[in-house]
Amino acid sequence: MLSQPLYATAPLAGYRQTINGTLAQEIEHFSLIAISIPDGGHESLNAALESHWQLSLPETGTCIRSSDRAFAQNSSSLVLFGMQTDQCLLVSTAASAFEQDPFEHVQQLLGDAAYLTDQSDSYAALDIQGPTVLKAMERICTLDLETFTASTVARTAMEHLSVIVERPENDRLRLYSPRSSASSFLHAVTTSLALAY
Amino acid sequence: MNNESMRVHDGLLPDAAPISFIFNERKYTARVGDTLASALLANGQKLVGRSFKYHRPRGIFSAGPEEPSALVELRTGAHREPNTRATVTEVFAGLEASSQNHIGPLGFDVMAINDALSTFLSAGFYYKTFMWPKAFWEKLYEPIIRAAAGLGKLSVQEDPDTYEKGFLHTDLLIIGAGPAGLSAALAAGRAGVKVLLVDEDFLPGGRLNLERFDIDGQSSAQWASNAMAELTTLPNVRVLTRTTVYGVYDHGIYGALERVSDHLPTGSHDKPRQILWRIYAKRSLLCSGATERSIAFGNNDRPGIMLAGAARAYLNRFGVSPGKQIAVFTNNDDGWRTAVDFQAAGVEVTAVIDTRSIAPPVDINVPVFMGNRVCDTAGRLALHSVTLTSGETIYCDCLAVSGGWSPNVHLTCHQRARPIWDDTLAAFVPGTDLPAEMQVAGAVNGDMDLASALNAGHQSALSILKNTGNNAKIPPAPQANAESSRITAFWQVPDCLGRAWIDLQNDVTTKDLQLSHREGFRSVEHAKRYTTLGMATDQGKTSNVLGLAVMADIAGQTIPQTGTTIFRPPYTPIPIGALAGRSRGKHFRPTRLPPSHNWASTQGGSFVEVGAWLRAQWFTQAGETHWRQSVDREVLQTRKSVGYCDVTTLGKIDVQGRDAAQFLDKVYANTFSTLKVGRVRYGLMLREDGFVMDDGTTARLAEHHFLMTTTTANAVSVFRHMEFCRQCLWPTLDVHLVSATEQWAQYAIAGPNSRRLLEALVDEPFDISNEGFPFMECATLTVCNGTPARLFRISFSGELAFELAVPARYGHALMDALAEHGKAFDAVPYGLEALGVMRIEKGHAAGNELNGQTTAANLGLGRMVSAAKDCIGKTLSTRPALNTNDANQLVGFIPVDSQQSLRAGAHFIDEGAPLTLASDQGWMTSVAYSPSLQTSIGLGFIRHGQERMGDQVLASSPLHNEQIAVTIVSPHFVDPQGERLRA
Amino acid sequence: MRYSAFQIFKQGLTGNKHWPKTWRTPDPAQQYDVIIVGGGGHGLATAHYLAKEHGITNVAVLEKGWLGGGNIGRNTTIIRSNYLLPENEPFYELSMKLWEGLEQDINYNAMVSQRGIINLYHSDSQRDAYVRRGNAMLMAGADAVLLDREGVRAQYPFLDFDNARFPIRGGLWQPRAGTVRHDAVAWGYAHAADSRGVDIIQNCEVNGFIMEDGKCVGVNSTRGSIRAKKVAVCVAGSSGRVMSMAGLRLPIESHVLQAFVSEGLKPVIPGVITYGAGHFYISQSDKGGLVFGGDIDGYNSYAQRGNLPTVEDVCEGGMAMMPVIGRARLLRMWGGIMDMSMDGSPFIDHTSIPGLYFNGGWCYGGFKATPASGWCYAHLIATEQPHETAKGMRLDRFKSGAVMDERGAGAQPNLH
Amino acid sequence: MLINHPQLGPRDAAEFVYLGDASLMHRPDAQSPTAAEEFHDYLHLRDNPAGVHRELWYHEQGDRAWLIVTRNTLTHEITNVQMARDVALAEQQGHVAS
Repeated sequence: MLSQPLYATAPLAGYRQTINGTLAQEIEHFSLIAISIPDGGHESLNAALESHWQLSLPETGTCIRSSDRAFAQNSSSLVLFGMQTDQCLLVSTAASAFEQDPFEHVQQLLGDAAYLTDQSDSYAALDIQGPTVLKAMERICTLDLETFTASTVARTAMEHLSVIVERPENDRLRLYSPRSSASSFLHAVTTSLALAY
Repeated sequence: MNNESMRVHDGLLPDAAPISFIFNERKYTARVGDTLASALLANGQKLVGRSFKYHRPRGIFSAGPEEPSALVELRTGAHREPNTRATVTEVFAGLEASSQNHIGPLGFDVMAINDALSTFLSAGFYYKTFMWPKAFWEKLYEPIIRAAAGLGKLSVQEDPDTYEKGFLHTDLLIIGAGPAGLSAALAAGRAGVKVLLVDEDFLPGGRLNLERFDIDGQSSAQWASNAMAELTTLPNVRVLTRTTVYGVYDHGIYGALERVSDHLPTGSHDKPRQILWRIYAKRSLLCSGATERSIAFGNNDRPGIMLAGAARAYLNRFGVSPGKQIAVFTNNDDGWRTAVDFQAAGVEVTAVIDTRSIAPPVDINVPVFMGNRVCDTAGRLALHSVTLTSGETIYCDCLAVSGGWSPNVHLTCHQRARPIWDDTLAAFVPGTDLPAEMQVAGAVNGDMDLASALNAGHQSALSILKNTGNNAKIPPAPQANAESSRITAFWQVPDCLGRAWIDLQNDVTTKDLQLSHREGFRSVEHAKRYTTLGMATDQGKTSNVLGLAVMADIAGQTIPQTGTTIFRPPYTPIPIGALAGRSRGKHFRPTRLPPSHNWASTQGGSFVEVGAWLRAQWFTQAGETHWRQSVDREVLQTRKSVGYCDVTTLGKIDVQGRDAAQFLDKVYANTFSTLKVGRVRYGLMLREDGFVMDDGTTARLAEHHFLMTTTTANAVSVFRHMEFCRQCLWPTLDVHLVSATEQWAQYAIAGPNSRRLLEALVDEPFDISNEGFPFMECATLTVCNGTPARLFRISFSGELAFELAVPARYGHALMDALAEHGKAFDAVPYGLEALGVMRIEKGHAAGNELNGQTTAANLGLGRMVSAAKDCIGKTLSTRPALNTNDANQLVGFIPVDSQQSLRAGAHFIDEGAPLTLASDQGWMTSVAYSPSLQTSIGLGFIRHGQERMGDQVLASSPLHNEQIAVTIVSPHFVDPQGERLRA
Repeated sequence: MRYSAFQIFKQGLTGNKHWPKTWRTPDPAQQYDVIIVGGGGHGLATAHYLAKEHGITNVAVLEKGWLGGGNIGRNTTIIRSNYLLPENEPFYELSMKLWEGLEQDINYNAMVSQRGIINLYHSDSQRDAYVRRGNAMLMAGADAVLLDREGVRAQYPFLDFDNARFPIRGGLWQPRAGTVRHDAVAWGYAHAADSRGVDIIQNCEVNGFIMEDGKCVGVNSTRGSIRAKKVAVCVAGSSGRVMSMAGLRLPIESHVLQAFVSEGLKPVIPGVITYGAGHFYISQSDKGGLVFGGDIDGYNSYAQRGNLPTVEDVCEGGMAMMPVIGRARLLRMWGGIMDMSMDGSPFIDHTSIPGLYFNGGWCYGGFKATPASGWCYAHLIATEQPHETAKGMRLDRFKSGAVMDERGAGAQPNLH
Repeated sequence: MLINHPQLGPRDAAEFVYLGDASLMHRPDAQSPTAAEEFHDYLHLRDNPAGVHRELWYHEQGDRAWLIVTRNTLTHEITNVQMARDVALAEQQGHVAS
């Protein structure tokens, strides 16, 4: 018996608000795939990444943005986050970046070169852009975000929450925090934006 | 007196419209820029409070954070803030303050009786009495002492303010914007260094605002103002005023408190009250200045007696004279400046009394008493005269005392470095083992005169530039004259008749120190603790060195021989609310919500905190008035037809790699390398000490891919443990871990109709029949017309059951689909309670049983520890005490009288045995009402449990005066053969 | 001198000029029956009970600094006997009974104040665990009362009952628990032991043990060699350092625990209260300071100071439990070094070296144990047999597996 | 405290979880005839030095790496930080870790 397809629910319900001149909005459509590097498989994985997306494995704490023309139009639409020695995250924020289910697509392309785990539903993602971004985040983030460039990425803790942070542009941050605590995460960020001065 | 009659000139305050404030229900006026202390003095209000022990009248003693005496309750209602120092409180329009620690009016405190009895209330008297009769301590003596002690009152209402925290990073933290700090900040800032300049005052400048000095041809206050103006234009310099660096922590981390809105009227703004900054500084420069101290002489505690520098500060900065007749008592040249400044302002100076024999070359026209001392004072609520050892009486309503200056070395001591005594300065200066990357400059380092302080700040900045390879050309150091600050140490006037105070707040006098010496409390730490010297809200900022000097006198030793005490954080007290920040109320900790939360809240769900999670406990339907009705219905309907429950909170760990199977064999007590792809197995995990750590099921999704589940409570610690095993113990294994807990919405679907319900959801061609998908099988499939999913045939309830997982974004929709398709079977959602009832009915161990004190043998799972391989915990699980014959075993219990309800936490004893530990046989771990069996049932640990089936014991809960006869039964109350779950 | 109200009156009339020393300051003798290494609360209590209960008075207590300068002088002053395990609870209940008669025993007012302690619970499973514990306490002869939410509210109406992230559902109350003026315990035991002839020797650091024929027969110290028939080490916080001089490794790590006190306030908190959903416990001293603490910092340390994350964590727990303290100010914070053992429970035992005894591993619960620790240690030293209530406190219990793990946290000291 | 992560630079110690002495990496061989004794010593006995201590920290709120931190327990000064897995690999492959 066929059912209606299941509908998707965004962790932040499509939040979008301007606070003190800074726009905070949920990134509703993104895919995020954990790529574990098989021991000894660094080179072959690098080769696969290069051939498919002109990407290579980033050092931990850095990110590499695709120079592939398919993605380069939007500079941040395909990024590899170096999260730990043997693991990185392939993040796409362009809804149409992949023709099919992104996880299946990547699995087909990388095959045995990597161990993959889909994390697309594991995070709530928030894009904040505006003049108060850094002032606001200094209330909850122990890292010096002023030193972040477009090729920096970090996982840290904010208000007892795990958060991955990147700075694609000077006045813009993207934050990824676990889906289950999305409402606490949103409260932490928006309170900071509201009280930044 | 009123109407600011003691304001003799403008000082640094603009002559703007006055603002009004209230002290002790009386209205006064003040100027913008006043502190509460300067405003009270401007209005001639000298009596401000009462001391801690003897309730002696107290006035304003200092002009800064070191204030021991002028403590008030600030604001009203829930905003009331006890023990607030008037000397650092900015006046704002409508400020309300009142004095504290007195019974009756401030002028006639009933508790002042203590002063008359002081001879019997000497240091430590309470240790020697109040012991008889025994019961009287708590009932009589202690309540009286407690009521008399304490200072201000809390409102006992929830703190209505908000507090923020923040994190700052800097290359150079400069603490203090006085002469040295400003000079350093200018030099470093102009050279482009990333500087954070922090000052606790609302008007930066420190001493520059209190004196009549010139720098580079300008008044020192004007120079400070110009310097601040320049610094705020530099993009690489950040300035925080009203901010106190209160502590130095490891590796260049500093704590600071910014008072964002303490100077604003209640309700006039939407800012947080304060921000607690954590500052990460590559290096720091401490320019914290120095604090003046007093001299011990008879009755040196009366209102009107204040530090000489403070008197000068009130005059020069605020234009306020603390008295109409000023006398100065000093042992150093700096004290003379007070006389000079007051005379210049046209205030009568009635005497300068100097303990030294030779007067400094100061041009002044007042009576001078060299080699003389003040030995007594008069004036009940305010000073009116002092008596000298030579016999003269000097009339004065303000005695400005200077016993010398003590560098503010506090922050240098926070990592337990000891300051060093400097005889020339008669003061402690910072020791050599400063906190890493900290330098000191200015008065804190003994550079007491202005020229030296300015230069020291500049030179410190230059040395930092040099060390960091910064070659910027910067202008030379600011120039000023070097004033004299010579001192000849003098501590206490001998043979005074009256008591001589050292600690003004805690009422510690020289006699107390004599007594503590006499009784053997001679080390500094003993004397402090015995007399309470330096333990008050000011932490002895003006009294510690004087106390030490007096102790040295008594012992006939030098000060360095006597010792020192070091300082701990915080430099000044920090509100507990600020240290908590936003973490209070509902935001104390993050809340985790499972994917079905919003759905459940529309279905009558009641929620309960489970660790960080909020989970549905049960779903109330119309007509149900008691939670048990809902839970019983959910259990019965699930066992009868089908129910579904969100079990997303269980930890899920993706384990992948060529050696994943081998790895799991090592971390689990049982074997997983033999598990076939597409199958699921229950796993038992031990700690290395052999006790049970966690349990759960693990599925083999592919040859090199396992999905492990953990208990909700241990999800994080198990992941951490496995990373330890992977990285530290077996680094050569190719195995990789990713947490998948958040990725999947996972729902249990249980009951005889669960397969039929799922048939409506799974897409073709998936075969969900018992043959196609037997017990302990798992599969990857799609449901609801294409949604990717995973299906596990596992059962916690004991029924035919499945767990279905879909990506979390579809979790809400899947609940809708289950409800929709479940209608045909009267399917019910069930919550945590029903889940618990069913697992107890089935005899599954959970958190109450897996409490970290349990062995596999206790659970009856001893045989799961594989003999064929090593695993974490195996060797130590063989220790004798973990394998005794009389070990506790997990069994079931039912009450003999089925009307009685069992109680978790009851202890088992044999009938007729005394209710003592010796009779203790074990305890009940979990209980539930079983709607299936229509009786209360329980699980518990009892000695020899397996051998005692059918025995009767008492489940005793003396906490409830309760003893219930219970029968020991199998823990598998429902379907003991496991036929249903394989159906 | 015997202390009393009359003495205070009499001495007061003569200007308090004739009070004698609270204890003597003798030079060390060459030989003692017993040397106690460590002049903290436990060591001084041991000396007192050796003298009073066992008639052994040829005793020296050697203290490297000033007596009472260790953890007895830096704790949150709580006494309680609300333990779970049968190896622990009778011991702590013995301690409670000794506290109850302490002042009359030592003629010193240590201000034992039985103000009660409430451990809050916030979930059904916490409640179940407290029922198990409360019943164990009652079966051991201690007192315990299970309170529901309204029972807690009756005593502490100002806790956060309405807006809490982890709502308060009730508490386990031990009415006989309370607080004691901690410094006075050290001074009082010293005063009492001294009056029975025990030599208390301060500024005397032990830097080695004298071994002859495999036995311990004395110590080398900064004040020379001192011989004794028995050497009893009692230096919690420094146990590892001292016992390593005898070549022994211990199931102990040293950790820092911070404690905090606020400015003085008029009475607001009547007893002791502990938060069940975070790390926080609080009481109010007779002087009016709120005395509070939380968890250890969690890393090995001998530095007697901690770091900010723990400070903030403690205050977060405090504000979550009782937001009325937000405007009270933290005045002082300090750190003490804790012997954190592998199961969270202490040791009172022989060592593998004849003549050398060991008392330590008190984690952060040593203060309340002071009287019983002294009592049982004295019993062991005098009779060579462990005291009935301290039989489980053996050094070899990790070998046998007979651990005393109240929290069920396993062999990781910073989790206890 | 700040821990200078070999790959990420200084991070607040609050991001880490502490385990204990780095000797916990040297798990005994269960096949050894004296395994019971060895496991007891390994899990329960500590040098607990007042001074330089090699200890394990887990970067839970970061890259999930276990680190070996060399820290003085008297001063808290940190003099070395290594990736524990690199050290374990080197040790197990017979090399001496630097």
